[in-house]
Amino acid sequence: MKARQSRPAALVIPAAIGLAFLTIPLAGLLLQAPWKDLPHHLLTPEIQAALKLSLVCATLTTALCLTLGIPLAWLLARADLPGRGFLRALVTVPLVLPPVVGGVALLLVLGRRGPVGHYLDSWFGISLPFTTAGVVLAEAFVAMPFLVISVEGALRAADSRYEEAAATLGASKLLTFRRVTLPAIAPGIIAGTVLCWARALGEFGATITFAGNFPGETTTMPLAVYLALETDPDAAVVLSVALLAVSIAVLACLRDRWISGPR
Amino acid sequence: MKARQSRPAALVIPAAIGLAFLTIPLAGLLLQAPWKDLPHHLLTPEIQAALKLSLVCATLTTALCLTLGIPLAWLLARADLPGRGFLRALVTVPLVLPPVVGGVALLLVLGRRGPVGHYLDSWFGISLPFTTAGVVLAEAFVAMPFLVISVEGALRAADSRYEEAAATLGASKLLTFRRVTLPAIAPGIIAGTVLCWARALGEFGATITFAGNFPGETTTMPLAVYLALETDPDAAVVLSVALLAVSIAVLACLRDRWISGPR
Amino acid sequence: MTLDADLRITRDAFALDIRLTVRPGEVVALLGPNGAGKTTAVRALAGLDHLSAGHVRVGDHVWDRPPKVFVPAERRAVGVVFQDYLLFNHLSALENVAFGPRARGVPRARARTQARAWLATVGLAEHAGARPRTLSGGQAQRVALARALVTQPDLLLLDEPLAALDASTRLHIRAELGRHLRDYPGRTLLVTHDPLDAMVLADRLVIIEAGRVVQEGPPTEVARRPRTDYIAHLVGLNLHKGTADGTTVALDGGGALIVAEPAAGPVHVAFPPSAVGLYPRRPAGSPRNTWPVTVAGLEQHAHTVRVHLAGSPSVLADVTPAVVAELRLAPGTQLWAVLKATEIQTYARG
Amino acid sequence: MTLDADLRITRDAFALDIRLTVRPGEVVALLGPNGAGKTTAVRALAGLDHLSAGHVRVGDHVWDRPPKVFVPAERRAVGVVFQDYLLFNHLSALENVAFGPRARGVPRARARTQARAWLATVGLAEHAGARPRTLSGGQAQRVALARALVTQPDLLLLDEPLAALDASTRLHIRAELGRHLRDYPGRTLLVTHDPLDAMVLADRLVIIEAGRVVQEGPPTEVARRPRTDYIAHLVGLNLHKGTADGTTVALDGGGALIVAEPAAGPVHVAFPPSAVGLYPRRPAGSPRNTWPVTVAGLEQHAHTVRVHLAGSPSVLADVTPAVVAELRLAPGTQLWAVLKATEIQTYARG
Amino acid sequence: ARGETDSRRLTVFAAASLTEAFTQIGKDFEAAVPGTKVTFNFGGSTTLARQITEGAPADVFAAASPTTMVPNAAATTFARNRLTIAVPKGNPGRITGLPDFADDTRKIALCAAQVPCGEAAKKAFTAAGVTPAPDTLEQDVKAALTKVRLGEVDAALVYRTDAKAAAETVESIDFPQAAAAVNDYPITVLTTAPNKPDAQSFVDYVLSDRARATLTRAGFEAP
Ligand SMILES: Nc1ncnc2c1ncn2[C@@H]1O[C@H](COP(=O)(O)OP(=O)(O)OP(=O)(O)O)[C@@H](O)[C@H]1O
Ligand SMILES: Nc1ncnc2c1ncn2[C@@H]1O[C@H](COP(=O)(O)OP(=O)(O)OP(=O)(O)O)[C@@H](O)[C@H]1O
Ligand code: MOO
Ligand SMILES: [Mg+2]
Ligand SMILES: [Mg+2]
Repeated sequence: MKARQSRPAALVIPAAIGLAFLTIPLAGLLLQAPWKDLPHHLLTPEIQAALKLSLVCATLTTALCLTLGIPLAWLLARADLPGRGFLRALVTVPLVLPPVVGGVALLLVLGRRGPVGHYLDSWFGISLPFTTAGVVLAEAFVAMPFLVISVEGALRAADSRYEEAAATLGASKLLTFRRVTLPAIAPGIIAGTVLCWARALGEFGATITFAGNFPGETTTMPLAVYLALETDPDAAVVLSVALLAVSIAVLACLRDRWISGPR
Repeated sequence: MKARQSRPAALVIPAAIGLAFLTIPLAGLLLQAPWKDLPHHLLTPEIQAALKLSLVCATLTTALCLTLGIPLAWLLARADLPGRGFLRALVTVPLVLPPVVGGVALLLVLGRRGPVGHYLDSWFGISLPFTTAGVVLAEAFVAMPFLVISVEGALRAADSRYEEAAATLGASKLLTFRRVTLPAIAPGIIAGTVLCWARALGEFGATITFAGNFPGETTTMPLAVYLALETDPDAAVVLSVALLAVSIAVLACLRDRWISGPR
Repeated sequence: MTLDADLRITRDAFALDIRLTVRPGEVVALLGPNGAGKTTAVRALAGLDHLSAGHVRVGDHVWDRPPKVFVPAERRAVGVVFQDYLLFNHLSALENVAFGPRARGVPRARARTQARAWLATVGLAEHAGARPRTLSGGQAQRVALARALVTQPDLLLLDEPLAALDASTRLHIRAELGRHLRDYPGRTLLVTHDPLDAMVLADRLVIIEAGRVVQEGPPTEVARRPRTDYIAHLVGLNLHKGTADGTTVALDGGGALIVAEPAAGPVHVAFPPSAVGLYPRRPAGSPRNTWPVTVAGLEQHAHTVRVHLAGSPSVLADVTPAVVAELRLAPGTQLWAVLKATEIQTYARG
Repeated sequence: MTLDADLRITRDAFALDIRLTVRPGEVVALLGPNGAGKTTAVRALAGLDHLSAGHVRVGDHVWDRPPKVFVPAERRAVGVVFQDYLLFNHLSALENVAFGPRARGVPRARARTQARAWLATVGLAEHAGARPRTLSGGQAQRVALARALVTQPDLLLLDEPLAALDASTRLHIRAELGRHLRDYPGRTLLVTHDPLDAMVLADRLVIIEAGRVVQEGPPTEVARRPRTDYIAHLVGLNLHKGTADGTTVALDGGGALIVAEPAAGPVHVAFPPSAVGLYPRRPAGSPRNTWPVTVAGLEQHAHTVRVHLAGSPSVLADVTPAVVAELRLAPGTQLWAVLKATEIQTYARG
Repeated sequence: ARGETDSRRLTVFAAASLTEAFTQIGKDFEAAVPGTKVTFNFGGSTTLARQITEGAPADVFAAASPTTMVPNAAATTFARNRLTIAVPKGNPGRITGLPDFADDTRKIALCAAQVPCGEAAKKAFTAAGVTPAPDTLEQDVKAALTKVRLGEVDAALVYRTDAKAAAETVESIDFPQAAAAVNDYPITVLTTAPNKPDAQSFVDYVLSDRARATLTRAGFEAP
């Protein structure tokens, strides 16, 4: 049994203000939402397709980001690279870039005329813009830095002497990483995964610019919300709330299953 | 002297792909940018004002988020709250909410007609929307979850036995937090701060909706980019690149000063 | 203001159920094999773990009585040396030691002065600025000791405070710790594996095995009547108080012993029962100490017999069963006890 | 395939500069006061720290020679017990021990079987599923020991492997470790503060102070001619090999000793020089062992004199200067050495 | 926060597509009416309308379509915009007119039906009797145009003003049915305007010949 915790006001008060600040606008939305029209707004097949697409794309994006992002975080935190500070700053580029510009940048490279997209098209017949794969790429571009930076932070905070112990037991860098480092920084990875998934789910600008907006293929919820906002703000509120409800449900369930034990 | 690290291909290859994926689009932008027009685009007082405003607002936002977000992260990670999983998921709301909807939500609550904004206005004569303060609030709403979630991840990964040791030395929860916990999770806080600052710097949708687009007051760089996209797409690329250059410079300098020591 | 604890903690496969009292100024040593529950007891007393049942009380103050009362660690005036030190890695050795006083409101300059003094005491004055990760294991343990001692808490909990120290440092730190504990008005619980630490530093021993107390009492009492072979082996030590003058120690209980290392003033002298030789007639030879004794009792242990001898001083001697037969040892037998000066360890008491 | 290391590491205020060789099958004990550089040497040999200069070589394989060659830890066949254990907190005790074999390519089932066997050896069979945080300090140390031993590395580095163990466990684990090291074809470097561990387990002692070697040699040699008081105090132990039959041990070097605990087969017997009494005439009394010796030499230490005695067996005795005067000790003096059976510790060798 | 003491402040909320023209008109107006300081808030018309409804301190609102105008406003149409076909330079898709938009093999971008340009496009296609096969439905004209500029699509329906602004990289092909889908830009002084007199003179100025010339240069038509 762990000792119960008392909670100092100097921490609880700002925490409560912070929580209120993050959630009260949501309450505003909920109050504003036309609850009786809700089924009407949500039961359209377009919206259900958009919701499903959003969840699928955000999840695929997160998988892609985990695959590439965790090694990248390791490289930044542990490998003794020259110019590491600069590389680390470079990773934050997609964070700072307005998402629409990010979409443009992706088109410049992966579009039909782009240096990479051109070859993808002529050699493999692959065209990424206007496809669901394009949505995943656009979301990954925007969301990956969140994963990389929070995992890197976790790696830096971790006690690297356990990795030394693993090395003396004959474990390669890779095995050490998989079996010692990753489990030790699991909370940081979970945090990064949540950030990545949520950011991908809410991504709008880069998606519409790179992947366009075609119902059933590239119209994710944020795109549907944005367009609804133009003609029917109430519908937009309802859709947003639906998106939120789903994501909160997913996160509340998943995180408590991932995080075993009380601390 | 620490042992030099060899680098396993199974980590380096995905890391390199990830890095390329994040940076090659940037290269595309750089190649595309009309370099000779650059001074012409950047030397306008409007753009300089927007750049300054962006940096100031993002920094103020980060300060606000640190003040409220770190205690909130502590509450979520350490205090034994009922329904913690749900609260934690609630914090991710602004991540998932399309930023424009976030702006709408803020307007609904803090606008002149909103339940909170109304009182602020009539009691204190404070009006937040369409002011620089409004920009900070909009950015904070969008950026705070990044800080909270990565700090919370760091807190969970930290060894809480050091906090126990501090308690036996008579340190209150608050003192322990300040003098033991915070320094131990410094890398996680730095990561969260970087995410928060960068996200605030790049924020567009919530800002333009809640704070409007008043040059010199609420027109941050992403808004200026948006307008430039209307009139002169090349200028938009130039402005984005300028924003990036500044943010990379800031991050590359700051982070290497914050992170002392080789690891 | 006696510490009165009835510690009951149930965990997966392990259950702790011990009763402990420590009076002000008293030092109680908690001994027992690995996994006996010593650290568990320390954590419960410190307020880091909750009791399942029982209570922790200091005088009238109830610190823990499930399910209602629980005073958290930071509001118990305790000082703890943890088995794995738990030094704050981001603070220097000095700042680690100054942490406690600072947390209890001592001004920075005073806290640092106190900390510096304690670091000097444990022989680490020149490592004041070092980070814990750059200290050696023994150095880290000494910093942890200084950190717990500097705050002068009501209840001092020391979990193997000398385990990582090398022999000579240990000697010095043990004496220093002994000096400190003697003047110290609080209650001390000392967990240790080293019988010498326990015998020299403690007023009372509590020996636990598998979560239960198997024996307790003053060191000499426990050494005299060990209930199990484990305890006999653990506390096999003759311990006397006395006053040294050069290499002669006049014992408080009567008699005198010659020791190898000269000392002055109040001391402890300690020697193992195995060091005491028994002769039917007074022998002439190197052993400096030879005095007449009478067998008061005999106790059979696994392979040896512990002989209780009355005399000046009264001592315990371990001999083989063959000796018992040969010298016809029985209560009342008159013998000469012989003890080499070099066998006696001397520790300053004051 | 001798380990040949010239370890030079310079750090802030500390410089290590020692030369070490360990032959296959040899056990070298590294002793020294806290902060002498023992852990630093272990880390450099393990490949966790770079040398500033010098080299580490095993046979023809160069492991480290700055600035060019550096073989990282995972490609050196080493096994390390760390001073603070460094068990993986997310793995069970069993998985911790199985980690090394798994990393070296042993199939899961075999690795677990090996791990289980080692856990049983260190007496933790029933804690196989426990997480390190739920183990006691001594239990954790035993898991760390099992984890390093299970892989049978070419070079075994043990940093205070027995420090957290209680007396009886220590006895058992020391014997177990001794048995293992005897059959073990690799090279072992054992860091310890306990002279008995060093004397019993090591073939050769290397004593360092402040980063430099102050003495090295076989245990008996070092004990015979300690260069400093510190070493004299540290290694003050008579150590003999012999074959036990009940309570009689026939010594390999001639002579026999009576011991308290019966044993059988090859053993070590150890007793401190302070336990040896010297008499001008043969005394009659409890001490089981009495044999004629001749003074071969005398060495003055701080407060005692170490007397080298030739005989069967030849032994060292520590006496006070007063005894030297009284018995007129000088090379050639004929005396009787007396040693109580209960003073002798016996350890199985095989 | 706003409100310098030495000049009268005038706040104009205007659709993003008016950015270039109105910035110029604002400068001219400040010169013509000394002592005024025009502050613009450019953005999506819907956003601006919501901000006004939520109490934003605006004097004048110029929207990109009548439907996005705030309710209860007596608005005047001050400019019109007409659709045109935008194709990448060199017209790689060899687009000749609206019927090509029905070709599935060509990449086509249109505005989503919810935004004004999408509404206009729908009218144009109805008039032409063509069922378009778009690959993407963009959230605004700019987004559609961006895809043309980068050569991602072979054609898009955009406003002439937009095509003009991007003339360096985009060719425009006019088509007859555009007349059926003209978009009106309304302007009004808001009932809640803090500075009504200057607001009225600004609206008057926008309707003047001088301002009309600026609008025409940007590609707008007179109402
Ligand atoms: N958190 C826990 N959960 C379950 N069992 C635990 C936990 N902590 C300790 N134990 C078990 O409780 C028993 C007592 O552990 P404790 O640490 O108190 O022993 P100890 O007497 O301090 O031993 P040592 O001398 O080795 O430090 C051990 O068997 C241990 O495995
Ligand atoms: N990373 C470091 N940076 C600077 N000095 C260090 C570092 N690590 C160790 N030292 C110093 O080097 C010296 C040797 O330390 P080391 O840990 O090797 O001692 P040790 O012989 O293992 O002692 P102990 O018996 O106490 O474990 C110590 O004075 C220590 O403070
Ligand atoms: O451009 Mo955003 O910040 O995804 O709406
Ligand atoms: Mg313990
Ligand atoms: Mg060490």
